[in-house]
Amino acid sequence: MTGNLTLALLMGLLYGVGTYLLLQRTLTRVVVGLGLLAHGANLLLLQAGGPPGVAPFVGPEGAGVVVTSFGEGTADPLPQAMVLTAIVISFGVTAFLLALAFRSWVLTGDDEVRDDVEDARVARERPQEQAHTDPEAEL
Amino acid sequence: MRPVDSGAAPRLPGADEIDPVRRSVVLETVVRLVFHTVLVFSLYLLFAGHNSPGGGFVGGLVAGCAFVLRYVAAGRGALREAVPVDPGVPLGLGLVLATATGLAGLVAGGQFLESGKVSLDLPVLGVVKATSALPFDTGVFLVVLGLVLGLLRSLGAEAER
Amino acid sequence: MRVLLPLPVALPLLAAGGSVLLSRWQRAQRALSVLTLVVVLAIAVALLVVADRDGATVVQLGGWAAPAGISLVADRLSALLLVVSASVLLVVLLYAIGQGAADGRRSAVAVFHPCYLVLGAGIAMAFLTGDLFNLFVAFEVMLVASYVLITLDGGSAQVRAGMTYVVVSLLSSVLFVTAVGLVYAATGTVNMADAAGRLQDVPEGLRLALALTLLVVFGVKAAIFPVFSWLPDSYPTAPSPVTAVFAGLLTKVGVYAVLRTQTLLFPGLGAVADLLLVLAVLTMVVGVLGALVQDDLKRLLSFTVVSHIGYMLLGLGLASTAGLAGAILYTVHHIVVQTTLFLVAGLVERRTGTSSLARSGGLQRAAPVLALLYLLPALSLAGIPPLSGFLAKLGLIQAATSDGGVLALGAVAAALVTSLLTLYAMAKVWSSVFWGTPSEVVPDPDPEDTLEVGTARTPRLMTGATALAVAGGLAITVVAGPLYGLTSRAADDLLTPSRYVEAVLP
Amino acid sequence: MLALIAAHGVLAVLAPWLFARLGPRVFLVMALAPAAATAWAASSARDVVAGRPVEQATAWVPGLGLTLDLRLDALGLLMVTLVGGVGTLVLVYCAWYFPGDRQGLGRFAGVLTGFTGAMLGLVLADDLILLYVFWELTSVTSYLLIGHDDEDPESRRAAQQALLVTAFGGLTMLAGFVLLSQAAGTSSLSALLADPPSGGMVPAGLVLVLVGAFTKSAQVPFHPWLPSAMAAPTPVSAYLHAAAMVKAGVYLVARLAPAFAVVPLWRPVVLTVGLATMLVGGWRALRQTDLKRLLAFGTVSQLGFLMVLFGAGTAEAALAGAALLLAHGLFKAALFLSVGVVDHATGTRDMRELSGVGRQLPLVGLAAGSAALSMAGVPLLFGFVSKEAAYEAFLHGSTSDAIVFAGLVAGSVMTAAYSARFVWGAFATKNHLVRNEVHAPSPGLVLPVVLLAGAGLLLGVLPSLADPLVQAYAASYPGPSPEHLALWHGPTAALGWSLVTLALAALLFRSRSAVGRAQRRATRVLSRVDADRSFARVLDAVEVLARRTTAVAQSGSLPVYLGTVLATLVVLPGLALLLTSRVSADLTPWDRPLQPVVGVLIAVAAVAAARARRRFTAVLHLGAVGYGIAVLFVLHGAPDLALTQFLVETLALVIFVFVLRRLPATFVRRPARTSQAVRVGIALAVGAFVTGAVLVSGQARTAAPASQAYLDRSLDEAGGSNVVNVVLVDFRGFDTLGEITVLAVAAMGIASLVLAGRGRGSKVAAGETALTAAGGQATDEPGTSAPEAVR
Repeated sequence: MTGNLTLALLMGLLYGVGTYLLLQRTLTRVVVGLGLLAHGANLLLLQAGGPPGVAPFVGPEGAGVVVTSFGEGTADPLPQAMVLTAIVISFGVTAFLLALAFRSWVLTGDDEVRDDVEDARVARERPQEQAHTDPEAEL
Repeated sequence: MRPVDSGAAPRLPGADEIDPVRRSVVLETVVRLVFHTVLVFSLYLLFAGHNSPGGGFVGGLVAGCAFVLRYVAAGRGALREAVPVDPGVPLGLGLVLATATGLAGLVAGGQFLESGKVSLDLPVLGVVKATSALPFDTGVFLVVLGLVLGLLRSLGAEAER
Repeated sequence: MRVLLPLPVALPLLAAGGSVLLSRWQRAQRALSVLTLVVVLAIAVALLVVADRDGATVVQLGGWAAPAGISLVADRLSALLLVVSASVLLVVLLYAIGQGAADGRRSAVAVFHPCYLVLGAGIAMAFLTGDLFNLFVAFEVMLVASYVLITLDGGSAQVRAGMTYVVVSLLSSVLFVTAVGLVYAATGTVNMADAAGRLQDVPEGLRLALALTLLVVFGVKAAIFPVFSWLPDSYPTAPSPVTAVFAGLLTKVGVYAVLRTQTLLFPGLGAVADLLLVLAVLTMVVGVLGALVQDDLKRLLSFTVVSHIGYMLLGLGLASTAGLAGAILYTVHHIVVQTTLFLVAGLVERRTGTSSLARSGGLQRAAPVLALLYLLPALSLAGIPPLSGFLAKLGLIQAATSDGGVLALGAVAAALVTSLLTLYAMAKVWSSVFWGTPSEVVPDPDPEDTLEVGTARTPRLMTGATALAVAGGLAITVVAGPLYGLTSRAADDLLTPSRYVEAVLP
Repeated sequence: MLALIAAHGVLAVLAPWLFARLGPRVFLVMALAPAAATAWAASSARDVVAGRPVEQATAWVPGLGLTLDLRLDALGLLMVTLVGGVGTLVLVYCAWYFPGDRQGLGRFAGVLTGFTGAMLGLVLADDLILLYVFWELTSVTSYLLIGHDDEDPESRRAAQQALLVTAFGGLTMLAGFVLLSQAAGTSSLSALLADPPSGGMVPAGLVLVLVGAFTKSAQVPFHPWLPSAMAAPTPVSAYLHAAAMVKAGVYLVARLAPAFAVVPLWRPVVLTVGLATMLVGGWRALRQTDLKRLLAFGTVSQLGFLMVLFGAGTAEAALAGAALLLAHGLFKAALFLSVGVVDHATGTRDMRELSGVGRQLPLVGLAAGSAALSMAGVPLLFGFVSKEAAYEAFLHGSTSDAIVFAGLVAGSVMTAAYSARFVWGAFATKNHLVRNEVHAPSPGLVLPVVLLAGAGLLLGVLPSLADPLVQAYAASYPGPSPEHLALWHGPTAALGWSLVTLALAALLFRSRSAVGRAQRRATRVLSRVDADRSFARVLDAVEVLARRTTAVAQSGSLPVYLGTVLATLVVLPGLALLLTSRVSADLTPWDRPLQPVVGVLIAVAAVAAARARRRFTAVLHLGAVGYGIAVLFVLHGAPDLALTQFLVETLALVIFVFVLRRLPATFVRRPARTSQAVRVGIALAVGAFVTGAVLVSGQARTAAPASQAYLDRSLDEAGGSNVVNVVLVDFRGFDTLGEITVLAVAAMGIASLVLAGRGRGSKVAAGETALTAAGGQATDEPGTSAPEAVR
């Protein structure tokens, strides 16, 4: 297959911007970042089937041929089906994540992803010296 | 009866729960007119999906959108009026229907999810051909619809309180 | 057998749907869940027997031959893991029922049962599927159920942990889709058997990149160094039975996926094998060091989950029959034992009202049975003979020393150090929770939530289920001979991918 | 044999139950197991001594080379006699030692019996790995026994130290065993000894094994755990930490020496460590005031002695070692048990508080005195016989033998001196001290002491009773068989040295206060290298390392975790791709002219989403990206996809609005843990990786896609002309089934989370489920009132 430079660059951009947003504290931003990443991934999966073609409908006159190189044929239906599944799944999960953000707002008043308290404790605490007694020391 | 202000315009049942100032007569009327059309269209998408764009997902989403419109136009009361069942019902039913369709293939001696074609000679409709993909897609339709209804009820209506 | 093969996925899904409809009738929900899992377990056993006797059972779903349709494959590895996971799911379900029934609180239960069944279906799907994209779907099914279960209580700790867990999982899902897309772009198929053949024609460099991408994806699920940190932050906040299942099974699904994809799709990539050994060492050591400084029992155990994933990687990195056999045996052992330990942690919390090591003590006197229930799996985890952990570890050490490479020997050293430090961690727990002056029962910090803790007594069903799990761990020691024979044959299958390919694409 | 070991296990499990019925007499039942083992060993003695070992093989995990092979030979018989005999007596002693109402005594009895079984297995195992199995079991049971008095932090600490040190050694030993068995091709101990492997990894394996032996037998520098272990109840000390478990390391050396003492590393290592241990133990024993600690250091010293004798690898030394092994088991157990009696009778075991005990407990005093004389190596006692043999073994050899000999003499001098110190400390009447009040001990406590001490006396007078057994073991060494054990060999040089030893010891004991002062001064200097502190220091170091590592690896910050995942992606596959693959020039700028136009719009919207300060703005831009993608789908020939994308995007916007109306309008500006540069760097790298990977993998495709089949079969076989839909509901319906499951579960989860908002405070009404409750006032609805079916 030949590569489509526009789409490849667009995917790179979506992944890049998505990544940038993902590395933030606010859950809304993280969700937007994940959304961009998901768009990029869907585009990638679709593009993995090759260049565009005629929509994959088969009439009674017979089937078309899936395009594998540049030229007019039928677009590969498998990636389309997979992307459709991926879109729906990521929609469901994103909705759940938003519910989580809502719940977070109920509890804390915002949707910031806070650092783990226990981890912070471990990192902060000084190691306590092992209790060491020498029964002969006071002899 | 409901204390509807004039009763002239056909309004959405249950809409009276929201502040009268914020109610939009035009929107409610439009939604009332459009609502059933959209539902019918969603069913069309479901049935036609096997041969033209559409299918269970799209159908379910479109049907869901009909309820979204209703909620947006007239609030949670209207939603409650429009959906008498618990969203869990379509969710559960859809899942059971889709899985059971798959298992039917197994029971019929084929593979799990193997589709079968049924030709029924019905009294009025004549011979109706259907593949088992239809009940499966109906399951999909129901689950998607259940999801949207659930979202409207929880994140929509419930979160309002 | 072909009739039975889809059922471990289909039945729980059907039951989950039914469970949603039955949400008002708790008893019916419970009975349905138990019944379903019992049937699934029976089917899994049958599949295992057949897989071991006649080789892999394959079903082309919908009657569409691969690669057009999705294949389900129950070979020795899949069937074995299916049996173990079904047993664990069943035992934990009983425990959860015991916990819930005793609590008399039911708000979350209506969601618990369907989600739990879906979790089981997702796990079975992941083990059985022979399709890369379907594996992604299986992961999603499993994960979405886990998202709901981990936030079941909706408390602020759960929500915080849930965010970490969900977002990290989502990222790895996006990367999974990316990997599937890249594989499809390079090969034009997502059927794993088909892809195994086609990947042979793909340039070495790209193959390596694809193998590593999938490794990162599954590495996140399996909690491999350096992408493990989400696990100890998120698992401990969930209710004990949920954490138990997660710790025991979810990470192992990741391990399974690594095992399957690396051996089937990318056989003979030496660079990946070496990398796996390095990662194994780091995972083992960093994980167990984390465990040493924890004060919370469940967090401590979560770190040991991470640490002991390293052992499985070690076996995989050796890429020999003995190594893989050891890795599979270790996986089986670890599923059972780690789950058991979390169940015990739940019992401890139930009795004392806290899972803090510093705040509990002297439980050996108050609850000698519980002490024994802790001690056996804890020693097993630390690899004390003759318990299962020792046998699995011995298999790995023997495999690594006979490999004789510098990395392999280094990994042996790391494995031994990890073993010792695990023992240290387990002894710390024993010393502070079970020994010492009995502590006051900490009152339930949140009496409104689903879980009742600090009751100074435990319902019989919870203890019974835990005892069953402990007995399961001991049973591994007893049947270790035949079991190791089985894992050896499974390992041999993995190293002969042509068997898998020929079974799927005759 | 397996049955005997199993019997211990069964009794151990039953112990708590039996204790509930029998009280402390449960120990007498427990004693049946080791007694049976001893009796069985005695009945097999004739065959074994005649060189016909008893063997038994049972399969376990053949794939791992694990077998339950057991074998009773001369050395085994010696050990079984010791383990079983002393075990029986100690258990009998326990029946009277503990107050009957003591909590956890049933558990204690079980663990002690379990230990006996493990020890029995250890000495009978004829397989390296099986030996390791029992070895670790003794470590674990010992841990539980030392920590028996668990409310005392000191005892918990001692237990932990013992466990960690011996488990460390055990694991090292396991590595050694694996190396050895791989070199030999078998893990069978007797096969290994019959045909010892050499070269390659063998020396390394042996050193690892020796480390294990040294930790278990409390050799320098691992010895401090043994004195600390004196926190255990006295019968445990007598048994585990004198007669049985600590002998395991010595036993292992004795087992391997006939075949491996010729390996160059062996002798220097074992002899050095053994001698050092003997001297350090003796030195420390000389200044102890706690009788148990004194004996513990004495044990350390004697273990060093044994290590030297067995490590030397000659038949003569081995003969002496075997005799000393037996002698030490007898006298040391007797001494410990006598301390138990004294402690029991007076309430203390501190020699600075004891006075006049000997006069009031003459029988115990006599028995303990006789045991102490045996330890000191005074003629007529078995200790003397064995020490004579030991001197004899090193008197006539090379320079290195002479050095060892000198060390042995020095060690023996100290041994005799601390023996005297023990008797004096425990039983003498000290003028400056008030005499203790003594409660008469029960005969059950005294009897084992007397029996053990009596056995030492009997064997001392009639060493020929033990001779065949020790000779049978010595015969496993190459070379001529050594002289028989005897009380009187004539006026030999060894006898002379024995007398010198005793004389020097008497001097040392006389000047004990001067020695004490010297020791205190020396200790101050030596404390820096004190092994006891080293252990604590190692633990501290591990703790610090663990904390630092965890603080870095486990930052607790989600952005850091996500960044790590992405960075790993860039580093591993990204680097692999960068180093190995190139994008070929076979590129097309676009397939459809509209693609770049839409692409630019999408890009602008994406960047705008990232730069937005307001939540709504970000979300709207995300929506714009989604609609743009839908347009790309149309351009690609995917109308279903475009339709779905459009609807999903719309619905997603609606949900975003639902949630965002609750959240603050703008993002809070708060310093993030990851710096802007790092974020941009990772983002750029990820973007570059994806672009590169897409192009490279697309260009790698050679085969036609598998999906042609869908086009060919969709209409005729699946009965649909929309191929994508047919794929979804038929060809790959399984995916779809999974997908709707995801949706259904997500819906439940969302409902459950929103419900949780009401769960607190306002209790959910009875019969209300997550879903109905989320629906709001479900109970108001006609037809959905709470059903009675719910409890």
